[in-house]
Amino acid sequence: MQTEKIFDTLTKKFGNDVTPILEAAPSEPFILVKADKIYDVCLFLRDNSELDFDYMMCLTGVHQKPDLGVVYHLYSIKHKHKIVLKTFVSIDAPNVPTVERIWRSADWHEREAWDMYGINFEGHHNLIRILCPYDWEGFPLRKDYVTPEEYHGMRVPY
Amino acid sequence: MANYIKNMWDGVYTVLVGMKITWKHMFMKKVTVQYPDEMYPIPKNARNRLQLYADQCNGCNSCARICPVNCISIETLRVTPNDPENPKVLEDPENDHWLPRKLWVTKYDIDMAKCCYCSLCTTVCPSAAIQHTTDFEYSSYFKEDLLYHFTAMTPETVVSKKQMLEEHQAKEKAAKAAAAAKAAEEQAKAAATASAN
Amino acid sequence: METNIFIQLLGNNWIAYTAIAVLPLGFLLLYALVAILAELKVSAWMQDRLGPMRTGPWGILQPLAEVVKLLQKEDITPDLANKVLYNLAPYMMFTGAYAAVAVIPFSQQFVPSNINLGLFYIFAVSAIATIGVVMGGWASNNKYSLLGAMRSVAQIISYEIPAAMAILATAVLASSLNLNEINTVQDGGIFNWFIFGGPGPWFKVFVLPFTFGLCLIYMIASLAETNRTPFDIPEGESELVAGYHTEYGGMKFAMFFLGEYVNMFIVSAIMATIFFGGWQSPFGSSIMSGPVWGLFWFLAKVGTVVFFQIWLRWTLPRLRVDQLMDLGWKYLLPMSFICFFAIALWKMLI
Amino acid sequence: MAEKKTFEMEYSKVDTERMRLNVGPQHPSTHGVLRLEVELDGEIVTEVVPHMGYLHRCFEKHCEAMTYPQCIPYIDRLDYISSMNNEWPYVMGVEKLMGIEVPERVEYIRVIMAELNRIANHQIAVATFGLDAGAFTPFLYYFRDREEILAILEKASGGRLLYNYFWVGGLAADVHPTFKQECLDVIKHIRATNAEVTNLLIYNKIFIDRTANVGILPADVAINFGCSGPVLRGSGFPLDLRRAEPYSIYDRFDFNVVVGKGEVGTLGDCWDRNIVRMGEMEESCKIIEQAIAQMPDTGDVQEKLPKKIRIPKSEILSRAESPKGDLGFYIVGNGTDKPERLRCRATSFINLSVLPEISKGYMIADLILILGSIDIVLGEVDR
Repeated sequence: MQTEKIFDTLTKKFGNDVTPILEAAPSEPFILVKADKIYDVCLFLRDNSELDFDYMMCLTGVHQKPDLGVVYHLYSIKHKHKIVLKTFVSIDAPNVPTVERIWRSADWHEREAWDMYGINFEGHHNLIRILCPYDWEGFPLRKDYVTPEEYHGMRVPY
Repeated sequence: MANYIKNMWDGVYTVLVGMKITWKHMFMKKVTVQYPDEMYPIPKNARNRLQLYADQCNGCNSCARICPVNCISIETLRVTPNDPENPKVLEDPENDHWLPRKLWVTKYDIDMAKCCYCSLCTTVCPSAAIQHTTDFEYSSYFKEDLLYHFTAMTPETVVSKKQMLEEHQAKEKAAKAAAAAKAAEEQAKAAATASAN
Repeated sequence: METNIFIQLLGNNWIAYTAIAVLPLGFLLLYALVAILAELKVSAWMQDRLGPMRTGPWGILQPLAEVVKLLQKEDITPDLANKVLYNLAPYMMFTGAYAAVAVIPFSQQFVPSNINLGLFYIFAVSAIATIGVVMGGWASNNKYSLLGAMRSVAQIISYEIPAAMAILATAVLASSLNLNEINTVQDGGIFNWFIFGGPGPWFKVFVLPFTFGLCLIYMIASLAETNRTPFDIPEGESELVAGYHTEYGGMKFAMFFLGEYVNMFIVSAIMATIFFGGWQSPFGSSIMSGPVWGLFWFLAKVGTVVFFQIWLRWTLPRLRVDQLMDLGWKYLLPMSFICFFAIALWKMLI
Repeated sequence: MAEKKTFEMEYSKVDTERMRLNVGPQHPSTHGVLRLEVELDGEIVTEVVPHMGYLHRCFEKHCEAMTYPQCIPYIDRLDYISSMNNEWPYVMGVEKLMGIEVPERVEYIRVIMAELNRIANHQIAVATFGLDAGAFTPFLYYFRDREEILAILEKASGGRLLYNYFWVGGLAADVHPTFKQECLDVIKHIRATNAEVTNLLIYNKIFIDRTANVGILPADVAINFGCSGPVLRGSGFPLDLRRAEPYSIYDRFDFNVVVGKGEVGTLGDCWDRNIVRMGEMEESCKIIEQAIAQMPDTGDVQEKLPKKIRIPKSEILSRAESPKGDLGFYIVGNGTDKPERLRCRATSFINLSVLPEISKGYMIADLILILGSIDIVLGEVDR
C-alpha cells in the first residue's frame, strides 16, 4: 500500500489526532500522532488486515528541543510497506502509552527510551533502566544533560 | 523399537564419523605460527603504531581535529620571520623538496593507549607526515610509556623560540605603536595646521 | 603374595612393602604428567595446532611447569565454605583413585596386593571419589559447585551399574574375581582375550558381538565415571563454569586434577585387564612375554585406552544431564543385561 | 513443545525450593559480559532475567559529539565480529541523506567485503555454538579458516577486526591486486571446512540431541519480538533484507534465502538456527563468486565529497542485513557536520529480548545453548 493511502486510512479513522507530514526524499514521510492516542493508532495499524503492521523495526526516543519525542518505525512483512509514526510530549510530563502489548519488541526499546530520555511509558510492565546502571541519575541523551562528576566515588569523565 | 535401535546406531555411527575426521586431522599440517620466532605476514598498510615524520609536519592540526578519541595533542608556535635557523618543512620527501616553515611544532604527542587505529589522521594529513607503521610490538609496563613525544625540539629551544617570537612581536608591536603614534602625531600636526589655516 | 617381585627380591620385610606402596605413587605421578602432556598434545594435533612448544623441547616439560605453577598459587579457602570438608575433598578424591591401584596387576610379577576380590574391591573404593566430589561441591558453598556435585553423584551411580555388569560378565568368563587370575586365563594370544570371548573353541564367534558390546558399554560407562567428555557434565565448563571444583585453586585443584587423571588410569587399567588381557602378550605366552614384557604390554594397552579417551574427548560434544540418564538407564543398562545374559548362557553351554 | 511438557509433568508434583543462579557477567558461555539472573527449579529454568549494560559505552551520546566520518570507528565497535556489515547501513544512510551515489566498483567491493565478514561472523557463531555444546575441535577448525578471511580483510583495509573501511562516498582504500584470487582460494577452504564440520558436529547424534527440540521459537512469536536474521529465518520465515528490499546491488546476485525446516526436530529450534548459519555461509560464498566475476577491474573507489560532510535537516532509518539480522541506523541530521541523533537498531539487542520467552522450561544447559544459538555480541547489545 502506498504511504498516502495509509495516511488516508489513518486520517479517516482518527481524524484530528493524526497529522500526516510528507517530507521530501530522502527523509521518510511520517505521521504525527497525539501522545495519548498512540496505543489506539498502533493497535489499529497492527490489526487492520489491509495495513497489517506486524513488525516493529525500531522505536527511538528523540529530544528535539523543547520536546521529547518517540519515533516508531513500523513494517508490514506481508504487504512490504513501512510507516513512521512520531509523537511529541512535553519534557515536564513525558507520558506516552506503552505499545509493549502490541509488539513485544517494544519492551526493551521502551526501556531504553526511558533509560536515555526519561520518557515514561504508561502501562509498561517493567519500566526500569536497561543500559545504564539501575541507580544512575538523570537521562543521558537529553540535550540538557550534564555528565556527573562522580558515580559511586569513581570519576566519570576519564 | 526401531527408533530405539536407530538411535543407538546413529549414536555409534556419527561418533565414528567424527573420530575419523579428528584422526585425519592429527596428521595434517599444523597452522600454529610460533609467534616470536616466526611472524604472521603483516601487510604494508596494516594499521599499527602511529609514527610522525616531524620534518614533514607543518602543524596544521587537522589530525588532532579528526581524531575520534582525541589521542593527538599538538601545540604550535609561529616561526619568527627572520629566524636565523631558517627552518624548512619537507614538502615532498621523494624529490627532497623543502618549503619554508610557518609553524614550529613545539609539541606533538600521541597517546597510543587511546588510539583506536582508525587511520583517519593518516588520510587527512596533507603532507603524509603521520603514518601507521607495521610495528605492533610496543606494549609497555607503564601507561606513560605509551605517550609518544614526536617533536625534536628540546624545551630550551622552545623557550628560546618563544622568546624570539615574543621579542619579535614586541618589536613589531613597538614598531606598530611607533608607526601609529607617528601617524597620530602627523594627523594631529595636520589637524593643527588645518585648524591654524 | 608369592608373585610379587619385590617380595621375591627383598624378602618379606618392611622395605619390600614400602617399595610396593611407594612405587605406584611415583608411577602415578609420572603417569599423570605424561597423560596431561598427551592430552595437550593430542588435542592440539587434532585441532591443527602444535600445542605447547615453549617449555622444553616440543613442550614436553609443560605439565611439570603447570604443576609448579599450581603449587606456587595461593591456597584460598572461601570465607563461607565449610573449611574441613572443603580442604578434605580433593585428597578424598585422590585417595579413592589411588586405593584402587592396589589391586591392579601391572605385570605377572608385580601386583601390589593380589587379593581374591580384586574386581569387587575396585568397585568399592572407586566410589570414594564420588564422596570427594560431593564433599567438594557442597562445601564450596557455591551454587555451580553444588549443581556439579549433584550431577556427578547421579551420573556415577547410574553408570556404575552397566560398568559392573560388564565387569561381572568377564568375571563369569574367568570364573574369578582376582584380577591377576583373570589375566592368566586370557593366556595364548590376542584371540584368547575376553574381548574375543576368551579361550574357547571356534564357535565362540557367536559370543563375539556380546563381548564387543560389553567392551563398548564399559568404555562408555568408564568415560562417564571419570567425568570425561561427552559425559563431563559435572564440570561442563560452558554451563557450570568448572562444576564441583569451581572454588578450588592451587594445590587443591591439582589434587582434583590428579584424581581425575588417576581415575582415567584406573578405568583404563581395568579395561586393559579384563578385556585386553592385561600383561599378556598379544602373540601368546611364548613370544615377547615375561615380567618386563608384561609391564610393557600392560602399559601399552592402558596407554591405548587413555588415548582413546582423549580422542573421544576432543571429538564429541557434551550430553545434557537428562540425556545422560537416558543413555545410562535406557540404553546401556538393558544392553549390558542382554550381553551378560548371553555370555552367562554361553559359559554354561561350554 | 513436547519436551517442555514432559519436564513440567514430571516435576510439577514434587514440591521443591527454587534457586536463583547468577549466570555471568563473568561466565564462560555468556559470550561477553551478559548477566543472566536465572531462577532454577532443580536444573530446570523457570525464569530468566537478562541484565545488560556492562559494556555500555554511550555510543549514541558519543556520536552526537562526533562528525559523520568520526562515527565510523565507533560503529565498528558495536558488533566487533562483523564490522564491515555494521558500517554499511550507516554509510548507506549518510550517502542517501547527502544524495550521493557511489561508484559501481565500490558497491561490488562492499558486497564482497560484507559477505566475507558475514562468513567470518557465522563461523564464530557456529563455532561458539559448538563450544557451548562442549565440542571444542570445530571451534578451532573455524578459527583457522577465519584467520584467512581476516588476512584478506586486513590486506585491504589495514585492520584485522575493526576496519573503518566503508567510508561515506566510497572506501578507505582500494583492494590489493591479488584480492580476487585470494577470495576464491578462501572460499574453497571455507567449503571444505563446512563439509567437515557438518560431519563432525552438525549431524553428530549427541549434538542433534542437545540442540533439536530445544529453544523452540515459533515464527509469529519471532516476528512479534522483532527478531531478524538467522533467528527469524531459523523459524522458517524467509525475511532477508537482501531479498526483501534489495539494497546496494543485491538484486544482481542469485542466492537463496536459507530457512530452517525442522529437519531433525521442531521448526525453530536451536539446531535450525544453527543450520541456517551454515547454509548462509554457502550462499555468501555463491554471492562472492558472482560478485568477483562481475566486478569491474578498475575504477574509482571514492566519490568526490565536500571537505566537511554536512547533512541537511532530514532523517532516515537505514537498514541492512548484517549477519545477526536486520541492522538499522536512525540518522537525524540537523544541518551541521554532526548528527542530531544516531540510534542503532541493534540486532543482538532485539534478538536477545526473546531469550526469556523461549528458554523457560528447559534445563540450564539448554539455556546456554539457546543463548548461543541467538548469537549475540555484547558490544552491540550494550552499545
